Amino acid sequence: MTGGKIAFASGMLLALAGGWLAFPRVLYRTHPQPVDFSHKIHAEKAGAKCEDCHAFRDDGTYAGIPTLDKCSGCHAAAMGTTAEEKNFIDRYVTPNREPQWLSYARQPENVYFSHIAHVKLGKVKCEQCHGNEGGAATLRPFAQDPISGYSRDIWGRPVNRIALRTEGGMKMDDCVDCHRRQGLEYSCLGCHK
Amino acid sequence: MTTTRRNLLKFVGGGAAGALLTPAPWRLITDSALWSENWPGIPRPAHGGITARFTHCTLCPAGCAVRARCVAGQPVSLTGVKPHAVSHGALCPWGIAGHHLPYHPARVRQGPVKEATAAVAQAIAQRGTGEHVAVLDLRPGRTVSWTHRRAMAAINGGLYLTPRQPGYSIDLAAAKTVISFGAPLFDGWGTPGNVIAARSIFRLIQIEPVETRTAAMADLWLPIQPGSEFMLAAALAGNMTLAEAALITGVGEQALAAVQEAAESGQAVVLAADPASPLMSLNEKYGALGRTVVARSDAPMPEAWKQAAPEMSMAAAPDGAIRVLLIDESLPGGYIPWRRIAPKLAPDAVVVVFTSSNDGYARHAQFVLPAAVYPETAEDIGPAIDTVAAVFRIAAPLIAPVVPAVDPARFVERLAGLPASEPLRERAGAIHKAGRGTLLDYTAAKSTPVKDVTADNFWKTLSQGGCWMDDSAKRTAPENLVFPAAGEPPRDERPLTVVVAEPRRGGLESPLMSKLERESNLRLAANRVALSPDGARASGIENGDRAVLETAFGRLNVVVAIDPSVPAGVVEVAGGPRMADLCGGNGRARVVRA
Amino acid sequence: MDREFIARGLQRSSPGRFLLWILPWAALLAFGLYCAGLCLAKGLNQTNMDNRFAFGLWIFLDLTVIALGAGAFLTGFLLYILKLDELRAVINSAVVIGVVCYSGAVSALMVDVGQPLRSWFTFWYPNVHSMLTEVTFCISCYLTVLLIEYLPIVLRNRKLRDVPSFLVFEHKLHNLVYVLAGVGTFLSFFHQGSLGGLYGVLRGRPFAFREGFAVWPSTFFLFILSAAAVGPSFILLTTKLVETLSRKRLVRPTVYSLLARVSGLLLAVYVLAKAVDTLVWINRTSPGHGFLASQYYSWKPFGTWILFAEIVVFGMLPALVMLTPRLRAHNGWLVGAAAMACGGVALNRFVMTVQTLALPTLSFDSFVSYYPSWQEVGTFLAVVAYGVLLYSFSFRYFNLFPEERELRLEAAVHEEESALAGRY
Amino acid sequence: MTPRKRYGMSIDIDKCNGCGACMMACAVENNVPPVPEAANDRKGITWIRVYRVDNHRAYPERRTAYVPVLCQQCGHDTPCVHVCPQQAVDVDPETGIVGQMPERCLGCRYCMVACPYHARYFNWWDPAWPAGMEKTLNPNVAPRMRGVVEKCNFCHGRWHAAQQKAAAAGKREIDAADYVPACVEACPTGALRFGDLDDPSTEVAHDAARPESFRLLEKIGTEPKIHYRSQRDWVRDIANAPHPDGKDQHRG
Repeated sequence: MTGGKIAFASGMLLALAGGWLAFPRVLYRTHPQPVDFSHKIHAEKAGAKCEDCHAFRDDGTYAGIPTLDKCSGCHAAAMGTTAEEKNFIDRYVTPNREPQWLSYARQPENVYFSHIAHVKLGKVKCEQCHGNEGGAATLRPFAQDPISGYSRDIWGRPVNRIALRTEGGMKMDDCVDCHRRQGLEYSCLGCHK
Repeated sequence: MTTTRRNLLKFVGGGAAGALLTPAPWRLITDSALWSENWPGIPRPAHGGITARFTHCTLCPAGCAVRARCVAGQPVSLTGVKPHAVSHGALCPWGIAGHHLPYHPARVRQGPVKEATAAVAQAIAQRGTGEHVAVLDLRPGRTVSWTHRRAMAAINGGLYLTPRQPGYSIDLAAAKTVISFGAPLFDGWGTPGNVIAARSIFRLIQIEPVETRTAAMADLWLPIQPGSEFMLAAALAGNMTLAEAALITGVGEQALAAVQEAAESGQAVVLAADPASPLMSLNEKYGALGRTVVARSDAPMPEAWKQAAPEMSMAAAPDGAIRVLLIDESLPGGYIPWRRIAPKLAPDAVVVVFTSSNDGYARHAQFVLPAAVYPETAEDIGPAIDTVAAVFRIAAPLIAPVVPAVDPARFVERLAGLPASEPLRERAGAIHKAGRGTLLDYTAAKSTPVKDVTADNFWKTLSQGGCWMDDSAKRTAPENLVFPAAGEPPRDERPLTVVVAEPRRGGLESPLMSKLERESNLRLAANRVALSPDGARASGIENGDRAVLETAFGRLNVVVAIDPSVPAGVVEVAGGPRMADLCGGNGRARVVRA
Repeated sequence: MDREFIARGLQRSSPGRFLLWILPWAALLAFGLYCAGLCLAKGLNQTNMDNRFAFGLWIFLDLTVIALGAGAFLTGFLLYILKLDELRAVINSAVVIGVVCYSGAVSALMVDVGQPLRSWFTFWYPNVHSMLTEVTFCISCYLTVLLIEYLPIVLRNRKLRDVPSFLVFEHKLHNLVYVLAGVGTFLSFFHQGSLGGLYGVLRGRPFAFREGFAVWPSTFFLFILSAAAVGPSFILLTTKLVETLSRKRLVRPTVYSLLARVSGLLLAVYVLAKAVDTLVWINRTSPGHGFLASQYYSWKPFGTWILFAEIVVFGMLPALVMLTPRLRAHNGWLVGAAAMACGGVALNRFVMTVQTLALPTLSFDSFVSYYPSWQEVGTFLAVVAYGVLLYSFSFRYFNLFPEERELRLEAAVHEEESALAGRY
Repeated sequence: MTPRKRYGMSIDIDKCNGCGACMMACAVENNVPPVPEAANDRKGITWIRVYRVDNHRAYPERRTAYVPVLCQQCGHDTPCVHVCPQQAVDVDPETGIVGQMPERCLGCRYCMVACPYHARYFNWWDPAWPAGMEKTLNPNVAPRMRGVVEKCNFCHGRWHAAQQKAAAAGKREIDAADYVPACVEACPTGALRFGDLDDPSTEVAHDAARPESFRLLEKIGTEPKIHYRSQRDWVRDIANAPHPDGKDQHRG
């Protein structure tokens, strides 16, 4: 009889360990960014603010990650001595090839999100949703859920979906939390398209 | 502990219970639901900056002004330009989805260019005396048409052939009563916006056997016996009593009297489905010539261009004498049935067609060369029947050519040994030199007199989809307006009269037209015909049955719709090249169950 | 091997004969699963449903099958709550029929929805105002209840009894039957009702729309009544069928008589209620929405005959037969009446699902028709084949009819007696 | 906060010549794919569909009118909203627009059964555009997937764009001229008008109050927000329940 209990318990333990420890690790597929860009250096040395590179277009739409010509403006030739910069210039600037940046914050196609409404009308700071990305010295790897295809930043972090405190973020729950607090939650199509 | 089957089962059971207490299964369930948002095959629209660009639609001679909403430079939707003096911001359903054409799956994507060039050159070199080289231009009046004409003038025995042209313009704004013999006023006759804008001014009397869209919008629709239009015209002209006409046409005598009264009350104009129809001669009686039916004016052009071959109708071309026929079908136009062309060809004739569609002359030509489609190329658009003042508007290309297309004008130019030219630019220069008219700049939403614009700016604005419009000149009666007498229709024992209820120009149309033709029944698709309930019953046909439409010239597989609004003895069809080859205008037909 | 699983004292056909019976059904099931697989892999374009006929054969199947499976809850209710002890003879069979009907319906539904991967959304983001939410919750809960009720039947299998813990578990479950019967009745009430409500709430379909009490339209109550009425009839029919096919007596005639009485009584009440409801609908509800009831019946082939058939031919008539002791005692009348009652409910479900959708709502609509595609029919047949198979296996290996053994002994004794009587 | 709107449309049937420009503009705007060859008029997706209606007389007395039918945006007891089991359909209290969330939709099609206007469409096939044509998709509207229901939402992508434009200008309230559905914009005859029904100064509110104005199936009590009008008696009769006579029309 005890044999049976042991078998049951060991099966359970194994599953628990697999589900809690191994699963979150294998769930996400990580990809390195094409260039190890340092937001920190650009903020400190070049004194760049977020909107200097992550700009709005004239029509109010948000341009997202800057294209290569923005980078080439300064980095036509090496400004520093780092290998990463040299690499960037050799591989992208000189051949005029767009780096394939992987966007942490890319929302699903069915999401309508207006940066300008949040920044200009809502006075929301970039950090409130994106975290302190602007102060990071290095680009963390891009983690993607291979089943849904969504970035880890916008879907399912932490994996157990238990958050001890409500934090800024870019998951639907985060959006809904904030909108609900401000009484700005009306309908699905308010934020979906 | 021993490994027994029971223990193994317990182990699995424990595992299952444990797994349920971890996020893994729940996460997999939610993830798979999210996967259904992104599963393969759902395209993602491209994102980017949104801009507006302007052009003119080349799908028909109306040449409506078009505003394209572009995302990262790619047009994603088209609307009219409002306010606009002629097109009034209106677009027809074909025009609204014109930006899909380059991607049409049935588009002609490649062709034997080298072989065609060699075959043409050889045929020209070897042609016998009295054998001709001819260009058939389906959309005469364009600037490239002049290139064709100049090239044919340069080639010995060159002919420039066109479908029958109206040779006049209609000033709808000058009409109080429009008596239309089946002219599809609201369905492709003129410029949609112009017709609609003028609609509140005139009273519309539509005379045709079936209730088309135009008839449905008319103040008075006279359902007439198909083929008896000339009798009604004779009555209006006073050559027949109303009572006699009423008997033949099936239109009540009172209604006829009402038409006569309206026609004679002043400022009436008569329009016909075929702009060269003898019915148009009634306009003389009503004094519409020079008032509503006016001379066509062309935009100025370089003097040198006047050295051009004259326009010739297909009927006038000599029989069996065309050795090389080059058909410019790059823009759909008035399709001439192949049976009218075939007798004109020499026995070993070489026929080359420049087209994007496999539906027209591509079915008959030896060499089918791919042509560019709207909105890939820069070209101008011939005059519409309802524009009175001369216009010059350029369809500015909105996207780079999707397939390696052959430019028919360049092909013909080279053949004639003419130097490569930029005819649009030359003509723009000639217009600017004439110094008349105004330049409409859609981007800046303003119009400027030409004399206040530099030649460079004039060209720049035009090439970005601008439009030049002549000053309104004094209306004059069209010259040399000769309408042929009505001919006797050939005898044909087939029981049904073919009525083209759905005008269709041929050429490619957006795949989204399925919304109107298959996903709803708003428009009659090319492969469908409509019969009256009685007519269908007589042929033993039920709604949706496959059938064969049979005429003196051939057979076509069709699907039958039964429609009580179709009169007995009539089969309603959609126009287009296939139907034109099959029966031309109002032929006789039989519908047999397949 | 096979022998060991068959209960002691029961006679079952040889494995070969059983296999012969199973094979065609298994083939049908395989074909049906292929059809269902096509619908899942390629999408619902495999069906002949369309935007106007958004519900088709499968919804009709679900509604009918769930009505027929109502015998499970009603028998449980009558046996455990109202203590009609004779019904113990059919309770196991009723539970199996219930399991078959409900699991079949749920499987068909999974194929019927366009995005089966999202079916759990109904539980996670339920819209409490939707009748379909009510249906989904109650059906899935009740299916769980049925499976729990089914478990003791399985565990009492001769071979499985060898495992002591199974026996203990089975005993514990058995103590739960009263609770389960109560819960099952409650859940069944709601989902049978909400299946009716499904159509009754459709304000946009005046043919189906009914007024009612609180949030429930009258169809809610009519569906409960009609399902309860035909449940016993269907048990009666299946039992008769199994008796014929297996050439055995399974229950005593008094049980049939009781089932028929219950069925007849409920059917009579239903027919009365339905008649009143129809009158209210024709005279008040429908005209109130601008729809004259007469126009519904002017589209061929749905004439007033369908209303007459539903209420009189397949309602009143079988009810009268089943309530008349003399007719009821006659096997032909009894089976015929039960079959008609079942047919009547199927007809009612057909009218609610198919006629509702076929009728035009806008003045420029046309009357539309619909024929299921072979993929739809195949999936439908898969549910039937699955039901036959599950029931056949249950009948072979589990003791579905507790009286079977006694009846067999009695028959043996009787035979001996008559043999003896013949000798002397 | 911005004042609430009750967006609606007015349709002058007497002006509609049935050209179909609205249907094309709608499909272009909302990324509705063309359907496979196998589709017919009951399996396609046309958020707005122009029906041919007639006066039930025989030729030559027969007369035709064209009636564009889109989601009628029912304002009361909206039939599709309360039947959806998983809240994929809702009414925005700010705009009155009935919204459909394809990503939440299970594809049960109960809402289609509930809708008396047949204005809801199911994706029977995977969406498929001819190769290259996907470049012409509108980024303001997400393409849907197979197995879900979709319908007109008054070009909600345009509402988003108008909001974004207002936000860029630092305003919370959109400019009415910036928010016009594609069908209204495309209608060459001006038969369609769009605006806030609660604002008496708008053309639609004025149109809705005209004596010849009517709504389809008004008696079932769902308060649709599409107001039709016609001067012809027989056309106004289409508001009512169907008559069985003269129903042998197949091209409507």
